[in-house]
Parts: sequence; structure tokens; C-alpha cells
Amino acid sequence: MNIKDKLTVSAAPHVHDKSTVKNVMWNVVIALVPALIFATYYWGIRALLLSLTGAVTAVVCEALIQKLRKVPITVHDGSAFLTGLLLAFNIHAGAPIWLPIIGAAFAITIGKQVFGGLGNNPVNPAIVGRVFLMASWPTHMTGGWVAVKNSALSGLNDLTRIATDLQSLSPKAYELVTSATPLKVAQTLRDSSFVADINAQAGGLNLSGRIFSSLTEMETLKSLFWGNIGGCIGEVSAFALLLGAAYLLYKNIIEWRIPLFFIGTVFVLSFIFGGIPGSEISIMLPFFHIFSGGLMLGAFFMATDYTTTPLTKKGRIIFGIGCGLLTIIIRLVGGYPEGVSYSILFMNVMTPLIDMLTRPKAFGRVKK
Amino acid sequence: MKFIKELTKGLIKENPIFVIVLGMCPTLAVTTSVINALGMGFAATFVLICSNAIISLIKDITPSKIRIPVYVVVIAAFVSVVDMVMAAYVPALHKSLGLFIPLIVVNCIILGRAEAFASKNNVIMSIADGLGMGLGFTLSLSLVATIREIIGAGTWLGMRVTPLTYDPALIAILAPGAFITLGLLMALMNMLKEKK
Amino acid sequence: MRLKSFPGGIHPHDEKHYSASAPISALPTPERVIIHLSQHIGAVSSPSVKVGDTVLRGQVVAVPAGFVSLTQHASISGKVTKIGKFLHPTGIMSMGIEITSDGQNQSVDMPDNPDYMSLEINVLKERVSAAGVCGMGGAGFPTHVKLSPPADKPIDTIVLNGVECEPFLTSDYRLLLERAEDILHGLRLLMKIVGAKKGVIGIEANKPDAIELLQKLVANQKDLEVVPLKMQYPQGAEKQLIYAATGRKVPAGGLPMAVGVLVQNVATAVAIYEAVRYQKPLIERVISVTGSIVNKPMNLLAPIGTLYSDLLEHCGGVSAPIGKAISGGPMMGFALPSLDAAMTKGSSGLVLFDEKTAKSMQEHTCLRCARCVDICPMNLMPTGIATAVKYNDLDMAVKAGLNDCIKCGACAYVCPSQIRLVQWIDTGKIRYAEAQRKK
Amino acid sequence: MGYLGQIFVMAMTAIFIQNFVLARFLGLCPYLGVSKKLDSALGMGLAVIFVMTLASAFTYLINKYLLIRYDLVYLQTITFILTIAALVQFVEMVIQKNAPALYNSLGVFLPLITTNCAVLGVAILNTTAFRPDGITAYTFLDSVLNGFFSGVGFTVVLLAMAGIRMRLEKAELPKSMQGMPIALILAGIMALAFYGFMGWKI
Amino acid sequence: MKYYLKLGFILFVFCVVATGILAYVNSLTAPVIAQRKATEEIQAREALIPNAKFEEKESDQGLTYFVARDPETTEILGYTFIAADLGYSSTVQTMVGVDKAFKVLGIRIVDQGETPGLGANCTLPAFTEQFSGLAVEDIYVNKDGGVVVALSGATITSRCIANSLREGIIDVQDEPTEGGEQ
Amino acid sequence: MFTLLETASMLNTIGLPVLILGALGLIFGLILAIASKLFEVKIDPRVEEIICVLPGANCGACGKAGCAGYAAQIVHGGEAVNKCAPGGPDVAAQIAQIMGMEAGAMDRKVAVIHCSSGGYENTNWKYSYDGVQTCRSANSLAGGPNACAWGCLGLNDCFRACPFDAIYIDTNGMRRIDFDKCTACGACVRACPRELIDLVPLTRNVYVKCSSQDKGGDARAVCGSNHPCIGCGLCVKICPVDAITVENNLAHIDYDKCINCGLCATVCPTKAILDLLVGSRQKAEIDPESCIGCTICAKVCPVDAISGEIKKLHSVDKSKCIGCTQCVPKCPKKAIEMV
Ligand SMILES: Cc1cc2nc3c(=O)[nH]c(=O)nc-3n(C[C@H](O)[C@@H](O)[C@H](O)COP(=O)(O)O)c2cc1C
Ligand SMILES: Cc1cc2nc3c(=O)[nH]c(=O)nc-3n(C[C@H](O)[C@H](O)[C@H](O)COP(=O)(O)O)c2cc1C
Ligand SMILES: Cc1cc2nc3c(=O)[nH]c(=O)nc-3n(C[C@H](O)[C@H](O)[C@H](O)COP(=O)(O)O)c2cc1C
Ligand SMILES: Cc1cc2nc3c(=O)[nH]c(=O)nc-3n(C[C@H](O)[C@H](O)[C@H](O)CO)c2cc1C
Ligand code: SF4
Ligand code: SF4
Ligand code: SF4
Ligand code: SF4
Ligand code: FES
Repeated sequence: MNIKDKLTVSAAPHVHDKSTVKNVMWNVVIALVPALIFATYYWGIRALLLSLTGAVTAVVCEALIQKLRKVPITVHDGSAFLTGLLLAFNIHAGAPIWLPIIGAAFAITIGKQVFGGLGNNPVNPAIVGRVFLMASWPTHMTGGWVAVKNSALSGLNDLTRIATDLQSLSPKAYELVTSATPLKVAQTLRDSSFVADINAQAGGLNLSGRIFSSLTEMETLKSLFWGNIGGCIGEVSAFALLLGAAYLLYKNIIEWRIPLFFIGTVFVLSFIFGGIPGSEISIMLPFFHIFSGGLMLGAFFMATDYTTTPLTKKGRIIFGIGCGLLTIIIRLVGGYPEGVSYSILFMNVMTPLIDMLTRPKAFGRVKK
Repeated sequence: MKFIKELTKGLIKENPIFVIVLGMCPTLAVTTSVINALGMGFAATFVLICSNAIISLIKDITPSKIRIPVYVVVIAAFVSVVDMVMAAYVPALHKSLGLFIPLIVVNCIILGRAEAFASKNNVIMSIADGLGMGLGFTLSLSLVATIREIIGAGTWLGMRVTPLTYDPALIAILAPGAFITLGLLMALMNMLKEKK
Repeated sequence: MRLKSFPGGIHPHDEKHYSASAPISALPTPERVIIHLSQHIGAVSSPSVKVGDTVLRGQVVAVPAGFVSLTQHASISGKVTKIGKFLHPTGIMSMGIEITSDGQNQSVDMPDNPDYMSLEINVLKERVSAAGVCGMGGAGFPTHVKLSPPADKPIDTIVLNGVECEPFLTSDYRLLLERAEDILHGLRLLMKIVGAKKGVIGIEANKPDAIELLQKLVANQKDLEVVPLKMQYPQGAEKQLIYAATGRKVPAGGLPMAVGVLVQNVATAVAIYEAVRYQKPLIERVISVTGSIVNKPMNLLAPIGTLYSDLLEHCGGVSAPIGKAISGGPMMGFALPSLDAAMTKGSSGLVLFDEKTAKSMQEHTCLRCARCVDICPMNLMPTGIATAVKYNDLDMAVKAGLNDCIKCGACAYVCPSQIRLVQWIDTGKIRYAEAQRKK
Repeated sequence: MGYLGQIFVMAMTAIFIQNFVLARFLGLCPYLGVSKKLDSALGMGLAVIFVMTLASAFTYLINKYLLIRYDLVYLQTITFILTIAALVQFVEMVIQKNAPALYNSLGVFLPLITTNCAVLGVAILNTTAFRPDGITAYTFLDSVLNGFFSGVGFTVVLLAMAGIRMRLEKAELPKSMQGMPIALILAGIMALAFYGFMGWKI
Repeated sequence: MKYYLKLGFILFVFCVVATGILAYVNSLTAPVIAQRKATEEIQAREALIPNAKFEEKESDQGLTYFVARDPETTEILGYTFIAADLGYSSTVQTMVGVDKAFKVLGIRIVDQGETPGLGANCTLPAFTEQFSGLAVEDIYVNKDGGVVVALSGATITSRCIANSLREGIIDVQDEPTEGGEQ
Repeated sequence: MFTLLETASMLNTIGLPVLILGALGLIFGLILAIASKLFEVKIDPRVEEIICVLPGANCGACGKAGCAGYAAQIVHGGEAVNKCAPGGPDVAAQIAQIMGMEAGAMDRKVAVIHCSSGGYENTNWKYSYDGVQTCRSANSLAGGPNACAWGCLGLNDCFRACPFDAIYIDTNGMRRIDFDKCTACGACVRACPRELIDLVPLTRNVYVKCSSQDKGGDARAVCGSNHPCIGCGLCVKICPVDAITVENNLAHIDYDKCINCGLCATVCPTKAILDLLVGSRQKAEIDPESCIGCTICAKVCPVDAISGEIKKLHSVDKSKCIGCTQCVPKCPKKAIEMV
């Protein structure tokens, strides 16, 4: 029967704002481009190579699985690309090339496709990929940071500046400051036996306090802001990430609650608890915490992943606060210097419960 | 022939792990290495055979009201025997299996067989059932352990079986790896079943 | 001044430019009309004429089948040629009376009564009822029922709904511009009938000229107020309008009278005025025929029962093949299987889409982006309802708000996964009703 | 650190760091079996908390005043399991009689708990565990609290699991993944999530 | 009531029989276990300081240590003790032997529950052997400025072993009765 | 052989533990025994037993809240024992045994879709439907997209509802029911918004494959498969046992009467009646020994398959015989047999 000449009948509404899944996903990719550019600038072409490897692996993997499952292949929607890219952003530029490949494959299969693909996965695939790599090859994930190649954008990296005097004062402190990420330095400075040792080495000087305060000096913060400091590809520069985040907020793709409460909680808690014994409370401290590590990446790009975060507004506030709280706890007392991915992952797991507890009351319904 | 049937059903058709999905704790906890899996498997098999035998012997004199406590006592006795013997003669294995030896007591497979089979069948059949189930259990444990040990440590029964350049994926011998390995194995079984 | 509004809602393109500047023009008497027996909420009216009878314009052709029912009148003069099933603007086949015009268009007597304000309230109500007035803003609730609230629910405020938040439609807008005084007369009448002390007219900010005009007219009447409202869909929905205009929240499952308010559409107000002053039954209304492919988009004053195909013909036809024909606005209206449907008292527009616009897009799995949750004016979880319905979990659907949904369509409008949320919800409502019936 | 602080550390350890299900592999059968619906997960969780607390108390006393005093530690397994079985059955009977409503929501899970390694596990672990200082053995109160917190830890992951599984019920899972496989993979992912708690120095 | 007494009695009988068997098995295995434990520790000690007579002592800090003397000359050959500290996910116990100058003779990891493949690698000779010959001031992991090369990916475990050893040695060293040369 | 000393030491190592654990066992046993008396709650053990017997699919075919609900209703509400469709007669018998009574006979039924259109190519469209792909949703938009208001919408609500995978979609996009798998649970019956599905005894194999209540001409005009029931009544006339009635322009077979002869299918002008047994029925054969040539059989044969002269041996033309068995009981000599 020729159905072509018939009128179309569908249910109201008959108009749509024309947003699509594809549109949303590729826009997030666009928002990550500044960070990718900065990372390439600082760590060389290898950062770009690793990122694209991750993204392409994810796309290929998703296509293969969908083919095996005999469901429509939807890799053009960009979500797999995004997952792969974000996964690679969680690896540092010195990592072997097979790391993002295996990570992205794991993220797509176990993190996403076994649950039925886009929209069904309960936890963030990229983070699943990252924690999988962390648990499998912790040495590759945490060792071998590459040093920054170009530093024209910022002033002198403050940590390296103070390192020069440290060399003579305390070799241990020198070793620490020159070979670790800022968060790792901060973490080590919380180890009381280490602190006692270096202070003793330096002849009773409050060396730990000095190093710690240099972490929160304007110069260090500047480095953190522009990205002139060691870390994962996507932790590169708070500035580049904020640029992308602003784009997403403007485009109405992400909503402000999760990032705001996530970052806000970290800000407030690090102001209160973020110091080390003997250091002064400083307004710089929270800035150190929010600009370092993967917080910006996590708060704007990973904690906002639609599929794995609460649906309700109240739920998103709880989610943001939960992420912030866990991040700070892991940073201050946990086994890892950085806690963003674990905190997001944990809150992902709690999301269905949060949704259930914060189900909105219909307009006009009285609260019981 | 019935004996053979009871013996073999535990291997595949009624495999306690993949089909009945019982006794998950030891399955996941001790399969970090093949040697542990074998140790656990044999310990459980021993307890299964003995408790099945005894329970089918005493099935007529136990009132149903205190059936469960009595079974538990019987099983616990055998478990304790295994525990002590292992501690005395294979201390290393005993140590790495740790808590999970006494926990054989509550392993749902054993009580389950006691309830479902031994309390209704004669001694010979019950022994066959216990042996079959025990072997099925051991076999599945070893399968899971083989995968985990090779991927996670690059060895099998302690021997290196992967090229030296292979960087073992530690996760396989950690808790998450245990769950994921077993999950994927079961999915694979489902897939095979569907094909059939 | 900050414009008043409600929480949630969306901002669709309003697309009113096609017909906004076209003044209301009268449609020449059509060859035939079909007076549907179900133009309203409530019992289907029973025909009081037979095939072969001749009727005058304004003559009763069907009588109410209960209190919540409606009198129907012939909208042209002529002969009853068939009583049977005809296409209803909701898309289904439904009983109606076909009247073929005799070309005379002779009316029953409609005497002017300039002193109508001094009539007894009973008489006023009686006239509204006899004129077969029902709500013209959408739902079509018989007006005489609305005007008889129980004694324990006094109404202190009348809100006139001049929002017309649906894209494309302009019939209320033209009415506001061209019949502003009649609208105010209608409002006064309404206030008198229910004893309300305040009258509010809510108009969306995209109709500045209408707001200005009415504000001028009520300038020295203390008890009347024109409230400009933020452009936000569904500003015209009853509960949202009441909240925006008066700050009161109608309880879920409750009626506006629970908070002492009565809402009527502006066109209804005009119909009430005419019913009382001229004893003129509701036999014609303004309808917008619009859309990018309509050659001459118009606001037509057409007899009730006119076929949509006749309306379109009067508007010069279409410039491209029709893909979709919508009775009502594109957010809540019904797509029709053909243009043979005849308009009813609630038909506010006929919107035509070309074939490209008609094809909607691919449905994906829900991304859980929460846009639908964020914008739902009823504060529900549309995705939760839809998923629950899809997987046959009515309990969960109800918990997520199945029964509170007003089917405004805002959620489906914004969903990037292009899920037909409203259709799922509607299916859920059908299933729920079925399940309740079984119980 | 005061006693309250130590209790806090114990709670964090039992709930998050050494979670019974995800880190110690105990109580997996109910974790995988009773996590399909949130209501039953809650019932099961509460029942487990209750029994674990009670079992910790009783087995502590038996261990200290019978087994250790008379040098009979090798009878630990058999006495503990006997105690637990009797206890559970007793509690079940009491609840069924005196609180039928509670029984319907919680009591039906009690028999399942007898054969749950978590309960016997906590009893045995209590006898070998140390206070946060790493030297002192558990006191009676410690054991009870540990039992309680371990039960809470179990309940937390059980509820989270049930929440996710209820969501997955309304998703197009590949057919071969449905049921146990997806539950196991979820468990794996949850265990990964709990790695964030590893190495906490509180 | 009689019925219930009967139930109780049956359970009683089963308990009695089971316990009887267990007690019997225990009487057979307990000595084996005890002996094995004892010899293990002794063997470990003797592997660290061969041909010595050991004497158990307790330090002021509560650390149990053994003084090793030459069976003939009764000259002090060295000391052994078990050092323990919290590692990454468990308490790591290390048996250490030091000579009378408090230089490490050798170490053996007695008990640990660290992550397999990471911290658990501390039992491998490649790791333990590097301690031989170290003096107190050297026993720091390289990241802390010492000479102990930390296990890759398991600095925490390595550090805990080094620190526990160092502190233990200092503890024994500070004992008034021992302290340096005799 | 134990020496006295050894015996004494055995007593010490074994006696004490035996005493202690024995005492524990005794105490627990007693406490439990007493408690079970003190806190006794009477529940009917039969409920548990029945739950064990039921298949546990919770399909709702029994009309109760799941299997447990049904079990409780059997014991306390006097519900019939043969309501469980998936379980079938087996389960009914077991429950009956538990309840101590006989199970009533239960004829196994299967689901049949009374419409022969419904594929994309096999439907006359009224409009182009664009929306949620379920029958119920489509049915609520302008009365459904297919021209026939009684026809299958083809969006597979029934397929999805079947808990036993008994419905499959054939290569033409048509729904077919696998009678081996169908348990007559009725889930599809409830799922179909057009009420096209009906449960029919498995042993009856003749179905009206149409539900149209339109008048003949209208039905023909809109039917997508060209096999509408036009309500002509030919089947009514030919049915030897008056099992067919036509109401609202639609034929209906009463399966209490239907004898499966398939005659109706042979006369239906639109082939709206489907006969699954066509070609596979046993055919009549006349025993030449007993035939007395009364021609009664030839008269009752609806297809004139029997011929023979009076008082002479009659014979059956096997190519004509449709196996309706009409002749068998009519033969005064019992000379006809189906083979
Ligand atoms: C699953 C897992 C297990 C770990 N186990 C240990 C361990 O047993 N010992 C340890 O010192 N660190 C362990 N870590 C910590 C990491 O190896 C690493 O982050 C550590 O903090 C320092 O790394 P480094 O030794 O390369 O400096 C573990 C990490 C993960 C993810
Ligand atoms: C980054 C960002 C942060 C914001 N923070 C707040 C805030 O803390 N409080 C607030 O009321 N609006 C805030 N807004 C304003 C919102 O854009 C807007 O008012 C709000 O989302 C509307 O509320 P609704 O979603 O409840 O309708 C913020 C917007 C952005 C882009
Ligand atoms: C989503 C939605 C949008 C609506 N929009 C309008 C509108 O723009 N104008 C209007 O008059 N009625 C609108 N209505 C109908 C009103 O809720 C209400 O029924 C009507 O104003 C009452 O007046 P009446 O009885 O005179 O029609 C809308 C209803 C809904 C549910
Ligand atoms: C704002 C936004 C953030 C996203 N963040 C992530 C992410 O962190 N990790 C990821 O794998 N995918 C992310 N995605 C992509 C996509 O949502 C993800 O693949 C789904 O979880 C797959 O179902 C994001 C998408 C959007 C729109
Ligand atoms: S759920 Fe209902 S009320 Fe809410 S936006 Fe959707 S259609 Fe409107
Ligand atoms: S708007 Fe669409 S995709 Fe987003 S949550 Fe709602 S239903 Fe899901
Ligand atoms: S749903 Fe229909 S086809 Fe499937 S088993 Fe039930 S009755 Fe048979
Ligand atoms: S449910 Fe009914 S309409 Fe839908 S496909 Fe099945 S038989 Fe056809
Ligand atoms: S084996 Fe641990 S709960 Fe079943």
C-alpha cells in the first residue's frame, strides 16, 4: 500500500527544539578541544596521539560490539569518541600507547556496552576505564610523569624555583618536589614521619611548612591555572577546561548544579581542613585544591555525564556535594593523592538511590 | 548407571557455580591462583562426600524439626577436621585459604546438597552426588582461577606461561577482577546456551 | 518590571507571524457543516432532529444528555442530511449531524438586550447554558457547569486566559485586539455570576499591543487587572496561569476553585457576553489557519462544524504538499488522518506542515539528560513515567507523576533523545485507566 | 584518639575500607540474590545488621569464656555455627509471634541468613581482629560494634546494587548478560569504586 | 514436652559425637601444628644467624627480641626480632637479624596481606636481599633519601618495612643491657 | 589397645570438650524446642507446599497476585486448583494432591490471533504513523493507522508480552504462535488493544482469522490481507454441528461444539477461516464386507466424496474426502472407519 501519500499522524507535540544526541556529544568534544591544544603545547604531540588513540579505539570497539550484538551501529553519535577521549585525558602523556587502547576498550565494553549501550550504563565508562587501568597497572598510571616542554605562558614554576635551595638543605625534600605532582607533594607533606625527617635534615628548619606554603603561592597557582605543571593530559590547565565549561554552560548542555556544588564543597572543605599541621589557613589553599588534579575536568566534564548522574535537581546537589566531600577525604587521608575519579564513581553507584530519595513532588502536591 | 549419572551431573548440567550459582564467596575469594582453587575444591569435595554420606545414613533418625541444626553440626565437624589437617600438613595453603576453610560450613552448596539430595537418597548415591558436585565445584574454581592467574600474574600453577614482556593486569587477581571474570564467563555460557 | 511566570517551562519558537497581522474575517457560509455531538467534556449530546428535517441557523439540533453535557445548535440553515460517524478533530470517528446548506443562512431570532447586566443571576446562567457554551481554550468543559461551583468553594477571582502560548495560533490574539470591549463585558458578567471581586486578564509578553490596549481599557477600573506574563510555554495552562497571575497553587488533582479562582478563555468570555446579551448560541468561532505552506494564513470567523478542507480552500490552499495537518496548536493539537474533519467549539487553529517538517526524528534510548525533569511545569519526572510505561510498571509510573501530567508536551519538545514522552505517558494513562476499571 | 574516634575509624573500616562484600568476599549469595528489588534488599540488609550484631555478641562471649578458657579454639567453627543457627531460628520465632508485620518484611529473610558466610565470617574475624592501634584484641563492645558496622557496610552495597539493578530492569541489556552476569559485573565495578577508600589513614 | 526433650537429646548426641571426633583429631594435629610453628620460627632465626643459641628478651618498648650468642663463647653474635607496621592494606611482619654492630644480616617477611603483584612482591628475594649489610641510617626507601629501592608501585609497603626495621633496630640498640659492643 | 594412662588423658582431652559442646547442643535444642512452643504461629504448611509446586513464573494467568497469592487463595479462599495455565494438568494434579482432592480435567488451550493482516505489506494504511512503536500507542492516535478498525496493528505488543517466547515474527513480519511453547497464560490476550487474541483448545484447529465487524463490502475495502470475514453465513449453513454463528457481521466458532471437520474453511468465499488440518486428516474408508449400500453415507457427505449405487458397495474418493467424519456415525453397519 502506498503509504507515502498519506498524511503523517503522530502524537503531540509536533515540534521539537531540534537538539539531538549527536549534537550534544560533539559539542562536549568541542569543549574539550582547548584542553587538548594546551596539553599538546605543554607535553608535545604525544599527548595528542594518546588522546586520539583512546578516542579511536573507543569508537572502533563500540562499532565492533554493536555489530556482534546485531544492533544498529551508532558510533556517529560521538558518545564513544567522547568516552575514549576522556579516558585518555585521565592518563599522563608519558604512558605507553597500549594503555589508552586497553583502557578505552574496557571502558566501552565493561563500562557501557554490557549494560546495553548509550543511556543504560549506571557508571561513567571513562572512569571505569581509568580505575581499571589504575588497578591493573598502577606503576604505569602513577609513574613516569613527563615534564612540561614549553612554559612561555606562565612565569617561573614556583616549585622548581624553591627546589634549588632545597637541594642543599634536604635531599629528600628536593627529590619529592622535583619528581611529583603538586597533589602528591601535598600528600607526602601530611606524612608526619616524613615531615620530621626533612625538618631534621634541614637542621630544624620548618622546611615542610615552607614547601607547603610555596604550593599555595600565587606563582604556583598561576602555573596550575595555565597548566604549566605535571599531571594527566586532561588536568592540564584549569583555564582551558574552564573555557570549555563556559561553552557548555552557555550552550545549555551541562547544568550548573553539579559542578558548582562539587567545586564549592572542595573549596570550602579545603579551606578548613586542607592545610598541614603547622601551616597557616590561607585563602590560597582552596584555590590550590580546585585548580590542581583533575577537579576541573571531573567537575565539568565527568560528573556532569547525563547517564550516570541524578535526574532531579536536588539529587544533583547531593551528588555534587558527595563528590566534593569524597574528593577531599581521599586527597587528605586516602591512599591516593587524587580522588576525583573515585568520588565520581562512588556517587555514580549511589545515583539510583539518590534519584529515588529525591523524587520531585508534583506541582501542587503537598509535602508529607 | 544411575551412579554414573549422579556423578557426572555436577560437572556440567547442574554445575554448582555456573548453573545453580551457589557458594559464590569462596568461588571469588580463593580463585586468585590455581593452587588455591584446587585446595579449596578438594577440601570442599571431601566435606561434601563425607557429609552427604553421613546425612544419608542418619536421615531416618533425624526429626525434621532439628534437621538443619543436625546437618550443620555434621558438616561443621568435617570442616573442622579438614581445617586442622590442612593446618598441620599443608600450612601454606591453609594460610592462603584462611577464613574460607571454616566458611565451608556455610557454603550453600554443601547444605544445599544435604537438604536436596542426601536427605532423600541412599548412601551410595549420596556419595556419588557429593563427589560429582565436589568435582564440578573444583573444576569451575580451577577454570576461574586459571583465567585470573594467567591474566593477573602471568603464571599458571605458579609457572610463568606468558612472555616476559607481558605486563600482568593486576586487576584480574584483585576483587573487581574476580567479579568481572566470573560475570563474563557466565555471559559466555549463556551465549553458548542460546546458540544451541 | 520582572514578568510573572511559573517554575519550569520552555521557550518554543512562537511562529505567530504567519497570521498575527491578519484581521478576523468571516468565512462565507459553507456548503455543509457537521455538528459533532461530542464537542465537550461530558456526556455526548442526544440529537433532537432527524434526517430530512430542515433547521435554521441557531436552532437546537441536540440536547444535553445530563448536567455535564451540552446543547448543540445548527450553525447554518439547511437540511439534516445524515446522522452518523464523522471525523472528529481529535482524529477519531465520532457521531455528528450533517447539515447541508440551503444557501439562505437564515437565523433564529437573536434579540438585543442592552440591559443584560441587570438580569437575575439565574437567568444569566440559564442563557449561558442554553447557548451551549463550553470552554474554547482547549478542554471544552461546559461553561454552565463551571459557573455553578459548590457553595463551600466561593470564587473570588476570575482569570481570563489571553495567553495563547501555543506557537502559530493567533485567534485569541486577534480577539484581544478586535473585541477587547466585549471581552471585558464577558469578564464583568463572569464576575457577577459567581460573585467574584476581582478580574485578571493574563496575556503573554509577546502581545504588547494587546496588553497596552487592555491596560488602557481597565485603567480606571480598580477590580480589573491586566497581567503581562513572561513568554514561557505552557503559560496558558490553567494551574501555571493561576500561579503566575495570582501566586496561588492549585493542589494536585484539585480544581482551580479550590483556591477560589475560575479560569476562562477570552473567546469563551466573548461567547458568554453574546449568549447573555443577544441570546446567541455558540455557533461560530475564530480559528487560525496557518503554517508556512498556507498561501493566505488567516483568522477566520467560521460556523462551528465547517470542514477543515473548506477552511483551507478559503485560505487559498497550500503551496506545497501537506505532510501533516494539526487541529489545534503544534504543542498539544491532534494530527489528522485527513482534512475531512469538522471543527468544533474548541478548535482554535488548523496548522499545516510540509512533508519535511512533518517527519519527526529518530527515537533513542533516554540519555538521562534530565532536561525533561528540569522543565516539566508540573515538576514531574517525564522520563521516569515513560520508561515505567514502556516496561509496564504502572506503580512506578504513578510515582513518577503519571496522573499529574497535563500533557503540555514541553518535555518531548526538549528531549535530545527525541523520545515521544507524551505519547508514552498517554499510553500509560490509557493502561492505568484500564487497570483501574478492572479493579 | 579517643574511644569515639576509634569507633569512627572502625565504622569507616567496616563499611567502606574493608567492606564485607566488596573487599572480603563475604555474603555474596544474598548480595547477588536479594538485590533485584529495593524493598527486599532493605529487608535483607536490616535482617543482616540485626543478626550480625547479635551473633557478634554471643560468639564473643562463647569464644572468650568457653573456648579460650578451656583451650578449645579448634571447636570454634562448630560452636559458632551452632550458636548462629540457633540464634537465628530463635529470633525468627520471636519476631513471627510478636511482630508479624516486621516478620513479613524482615523475618522471611532470616532463614537465608543462617547460611550466609558474612555472619559466621564476622564472628570468626572478631576473634582475630585488632583495634585500630594494631595491637589490642577486640573487646566485647568492639565486637558488637564491628558486627553492627559490618552489617551496615553490607546493607549499603546491597541497597546500591538493588538501586542499579532496578534501573537496569528497564534497559535493553544484551540477553546473555541478563541476570547473574550483569550482577557480577556490577559487583566488580562497585568493588572498583570502593578502591577509592583504600589506604585511608584516618 | 517429652517430644522436645527428645529433640534436645538428639541434638545433644550429635554434638557429643562430633566433638568427640574433633577432639580426637585435634589431639593428633595440634602437636604437629605447634611443632611446625615453633620449628618454622626457629629455622627462620637460624637461617638469619646460624650456629647460635637464642635467648628471648623484651625491650622497654615492649618489643620481643632474641639475643644470639655463640654457644661456646657466649659472645653476642647478633639479635633477631619481628618488626611489624601497617603497610598498604595489612600489617607487614618482618623478621630481621642484625649483627652485634646492628648491621642487617638479613630479613624475611613473615606475614603480610598486601596486594598481590604489588606490595606482596616484598617477599621476593630481589627485594629482601638488598637489606643485607645496611646500617640503621641507610634503611630508608630511596624516595625518602635512603638506599632501599622501593618496589615499583608499592612505595607504601616498602616504606613500612624499612621504617619498622629501622625503628625496631633503634629500639634494640637503645636497650641499656645491649647497646653497642659488649 | 589403650593403656590406663592413655585412657585417662583421652578423657581429659575429649571429655571436657564433649561435655561443653554437648551441653551447648542440649541447651540450644531445648531453648529452640521451648521457644517453638511458646512462639508458635500456625501457618498452613500447604501454602508453602503449593508454592513449591507452582512454576514461579508469576505470570498472572491465574488472575491472582503472583504464584504465592494463588497458593494462598487455593488454601484459604477455596480457589480452583487448575487455574495455573503454565503449570498445566501436571501442576493441577499435584496441587490437588496437596489439597487432598481430584483435579478437574483441564483442556490445554493455546492463543490464536483472529486477524490475517498486520505485516507492513499486508495492511491498508489510513495514515502514516509516526510514533511509539507499540500497538496500544498507535491505536490511541486517530483510531489506529490501519484502515480496518478491527485489524492487527502489527506493532507486536503481544510478542513483547509473551513471557514464554511463544510468539515469533515470521519472514513476512507476521506474528505466529508456537503452539508447543504457548501455555495459554493469556498475557497476549490482555496486551492486544484490539482484542484480537483468544484462547482456543489445542485440539481444535479451525479458526476464523478475522475480527472485523464491518459490513461485507466495507470489510473487503479496508482489509489488508484480502481475507476478511464478510459475514455471508455460508459457514453457518454448512457446519454439520451448528457450531458457527454470525453476529455483527462476524463468524464465531463455538469450540464446545466444533468437531474439527474443516468444512467451513472449504466454503468460505474469502478464505477467512483457517484450517490447520487441511490435508492431514484421516480419510474415510468403507469396509466392503459390511457395506450394505444404504447410501446414507453418500447423502451426508458434504463434499460428495462417496459414491455407489443403492444396495451396492460404496466407495470413498480419497481425493475428495476431507476427513470430516460425518459419515462414520451415520452408517447403520458401522462399516466406515477413518484411516
Ligand atoms: C589495587 C591497588 C593496590 C595497591 N596495592 C598497593 C600495595 O600493596 N602496596 C603499596 O605500597 N601500594 C599499593 N597501591 C598504591 C599504588 O601502587 C601507588 O599509587 C602508590 O601509592 C605509590 O606508587 P609508587 O610506589 O610508584 O610511588 C595500590 C594501588 C591500587 C590501585
Ligand atoms: C555557573 C552558574 C552558576 C549559577 N549559580 C546559581 C546559583 O547559585 N543560584 C541561582 O539561583 N542561580 C544560579 N545560576 C543561574 C541559573 O542560570 C538559572 O537561574 C537557574 O538555572 C534557573 O533555575 P531553575 O533551573 O530552578 O529553573 C547559575 C548559573 C550558572 C551558569
Ligand atoms: C499545556 C496547556 C496549555 C494551555 N494553553 C492555553 C492557552 O494558551 N490559552 C487558553 O485559553 N487555554 C489554554 N489551556 C487551557 C487552560 O488550561 C484552561 O483549560 C482554559 O484556559 C480554561 O478556559 P476555558 O474553559 O474557557 O477554555 C492550556 C492547557 C494546557 C494543559
Ligand atoms: C556533559 C557530558 C559529559 C559526559 N561525560 C562523560 C564522561 O565523563 N565519561 C564518559 O565515558 N562519557 C561521557 N559522556 C558521554 C556519554 O554520556 C557517555 O558515553 C554515556 O555515559 C554512555 O551511556 C558525557 C556526555 C555529556 C553530554
Ligand atoms: S510530563 Fe507532562 S506536564 Fe510534564 S512536561 Fe511532560 S507533558 Fe508536560
Ligand atoms: S529529556 Fe529525553 S533524554 Fe533527557 S532525561 Fe528526559 S527523556 Fe531522557
Ligand atoms: S502470551 Fe499468549 S502466546 Fe504467549 S504463552 Fe501466553 S497465551 Fe500463549
Ligand atoms: S497486540 Fe494485537 S494488534 Fe498488536 S500485533 Fe498483536 S495481534 Fe496485532
Ligand atoms: S557462599 Fe557466601 S553467602 Fe553464599
